[in-house]
Amino acid sequence: MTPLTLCLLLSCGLFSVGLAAALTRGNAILVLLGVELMLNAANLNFIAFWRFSGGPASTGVVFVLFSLAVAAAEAAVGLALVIAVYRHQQSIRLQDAVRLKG
Amino acid sequence: MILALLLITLLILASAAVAMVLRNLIHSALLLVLSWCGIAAFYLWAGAEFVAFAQILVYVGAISMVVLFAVLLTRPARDAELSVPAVTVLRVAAGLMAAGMVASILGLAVLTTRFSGAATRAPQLTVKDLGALLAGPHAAALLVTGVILTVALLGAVLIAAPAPAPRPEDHS
Amino acid sequence: MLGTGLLQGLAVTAKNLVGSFHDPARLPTLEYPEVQPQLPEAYRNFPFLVSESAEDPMGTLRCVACQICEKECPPQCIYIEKSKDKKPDAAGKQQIFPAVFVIDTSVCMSCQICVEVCPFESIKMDQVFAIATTERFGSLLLTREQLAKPNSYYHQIHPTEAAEVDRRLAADRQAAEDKAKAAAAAKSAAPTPPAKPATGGPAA
Amino acid sequence: MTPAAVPPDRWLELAPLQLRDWVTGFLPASLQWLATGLITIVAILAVFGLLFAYLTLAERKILGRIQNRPGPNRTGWFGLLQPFADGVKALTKEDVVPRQADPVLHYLAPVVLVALSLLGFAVIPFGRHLVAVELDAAVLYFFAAGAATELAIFMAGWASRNKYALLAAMRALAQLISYELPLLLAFVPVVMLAGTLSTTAIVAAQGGWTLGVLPHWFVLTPWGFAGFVIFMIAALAESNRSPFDLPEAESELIAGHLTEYSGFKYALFFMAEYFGMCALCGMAVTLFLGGWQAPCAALECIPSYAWFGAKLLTLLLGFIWIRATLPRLRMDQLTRLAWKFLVPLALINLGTAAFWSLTAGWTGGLQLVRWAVALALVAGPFVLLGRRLSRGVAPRVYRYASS
Repeated sequence: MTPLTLCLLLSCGLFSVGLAAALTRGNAILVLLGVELMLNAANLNFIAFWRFSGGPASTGVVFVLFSLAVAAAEAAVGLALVIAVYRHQQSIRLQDAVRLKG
Repeated sequence: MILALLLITLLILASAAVAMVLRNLIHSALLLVLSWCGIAAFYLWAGAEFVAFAQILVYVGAISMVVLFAVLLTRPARDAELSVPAVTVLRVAAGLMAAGMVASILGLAVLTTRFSGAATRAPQLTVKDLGALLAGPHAAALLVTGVILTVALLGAVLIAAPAPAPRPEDHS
Repeated sequence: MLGTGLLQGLAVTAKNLVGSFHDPARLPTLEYPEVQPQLPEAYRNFPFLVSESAEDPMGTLRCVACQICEKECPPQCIYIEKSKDKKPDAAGKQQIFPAVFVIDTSVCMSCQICVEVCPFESIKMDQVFAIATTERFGSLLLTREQLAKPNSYYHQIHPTEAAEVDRRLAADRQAAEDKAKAAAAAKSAAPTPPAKPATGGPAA
Repeated sequence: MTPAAVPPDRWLELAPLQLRDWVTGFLPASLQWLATGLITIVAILAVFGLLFAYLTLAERKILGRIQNRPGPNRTGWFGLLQPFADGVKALTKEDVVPRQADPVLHYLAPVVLVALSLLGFAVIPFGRHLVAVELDAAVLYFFAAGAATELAIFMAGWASRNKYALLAAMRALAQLISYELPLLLAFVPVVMLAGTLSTTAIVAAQGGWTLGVLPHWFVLTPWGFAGFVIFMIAALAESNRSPFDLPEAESELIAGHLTEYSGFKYALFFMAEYFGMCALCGMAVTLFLGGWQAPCAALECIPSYAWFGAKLLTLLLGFIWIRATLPRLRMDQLTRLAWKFLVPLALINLGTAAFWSLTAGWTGGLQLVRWAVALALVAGPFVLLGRRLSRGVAPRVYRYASS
């Protein structure tokens, strides 16, 4: 197995863990964290291909930097949403957030 | 080299998986921080120094703080947690099956693909090169990212800011 | 402008820091066990018993075991047992004396009420504050022997007050002597006792 | 590390390196890299451990003098053995862990905190040839390592299962998030002007003197001075020092996140606080005060690490002085200061630095214009934002304590 394959398997595993968490857990914060993990898995791929492609292009690194910024924005907005939902429902379980009107 | 990669893989996957299973949110958040640190270690391993430090700064320094803050601000009421049954078995099974299928498809795809030109040496990328790239060809994207971050920050403040105090008749 | 107040504050503390090296007013700390503090005259903490002479403190205690202080003491830290016999006091009069006089300084709250109520000026406030001991009970229970201190010591620690007390005692003694003399003179002048007043006398 | 580039009379400059090479010379060549690394680590630990010990003593002495008392002076000559007495006391005290506490996190918090606060020392150039690790992105590494310390404080507060500790943890999070931003924004101009993230290169960029007396330190430029002040204020907050010591505000929160810690764990927290302070001050010296550069050409004969030490000690004493002077802020004042004052100032400072960088070619009379514009760009926002910040706050009237 080449290192590249191992890297890709790592990112694939991380993505699945994040996906499983996002699908099974009822807690909004954990779902958000699962989504973050999936984002991270994508970043891992970028870096792995940049490292092992052997080409001069550094687009992978640049893309990961942008992705980090977007992940930060996503976390900020997502957690703000969680707090807003909590204020209405007194709960952060996604099953409880069923009313459209707060 | 491959041993270090294996260790990092183990660290990332184990801490992420355990974090996603734990009931205690604080524990999961802290374990996820460990996982993020592992990812930073992977970047270091791959030679992307700058990205690794940025990852730590953004994830460990900022996102984990916000997550912990959100956890502390949203303590579930005791009775609510007890009365509503936890996630149903069916749901868990369906979620795990979906994730497993995704994992197997991706894994099969990775294992069956032949990648060309496996470089043995990490490409050299200094911070200066990176800066030139960001300010040169990717300047537009950088600006857009800045705008997104600003808008996200303002939006987050707006969403999370407490609504104006309810009128007395709203209280039941 | 913002920040000027901060700079002023920093200047004040810097002055203290530098001043503490050359200005005694900015470093008033005493190196206590080596340098004993100059206590102000009015400083007082625990009571002691005044005796007339330093040589025979037990024989010349002013205390007559009247037990007023024992009764008045708010935390009840004084314990007195009267003597069975009598001893002449400073004026030569036969008086009862305290066979046991104990003050529990772990209970005493230094209120000075015992001093206020004592009719014989025999209990006064001391200035010894270093009374720490290595055990909890016995050493803090001061007995008659530990409490007794001569009048000269009283003069030493509270000179103004002691002089006033002495003056008062002397005046009392003088008055008593004058009265005794007058009584003696009256006795010698008129051998027959004066007639009882017609009104106000107790019915015998 | 090129010893050949230094004249032979500068043996003091090279003495630490030669000592290290002499020690590693006894080992086989295959182990020398390991020994070199270990010696570097041990040297940093020893120097800063000792500095920590005597900094606590100096702090107590200076606080005492400022409060008109002599401070500890009984243990040893002038109290010089006091830190060791304290250490023995901390080691021999009972370690109490609350029954309700989260045992793992409660144990991990001080360990993680000390470990993280030591990481920053790796990239600080202590002298011309004394830097543990030369990294291309050293400044970023330093702040990434520093950012993680907040987590340890949170762990301590949360794991104690104590309401005061939890409040302290939340305060610590809010405070550290707020002040991370001005801290990072304050050093960006330096990176812009020096054109590098490497600490050695930043120090090298501040080398040289005008007329042999005026050093080219960044603090002596308008934007550098503003950046330095913002950086130091944010560093005070980041290291939880008074007047920003809200997480351990004794008067309201007992001891904040330290409430449930005793004995050696408490000492570790203390150590981490001082290590963090030393690291941040060292970074401030590196970024703004010219690192190990001597203040004028004539004084270059003194070895560079002595200059670094002198500057570091000056900043640390400044921290102590500030602690002795300023009262603690309230939580809303703290966050308002960060978000409404320091962050805008730091952003404007970026513009000032850009202007300075663009006008680098101006000479003669234009140089005066350059200075005037840059000073106005620094002072104007400061006055205006300061007026906004202190709006509604009347000057305090001392009715009974007027001098």
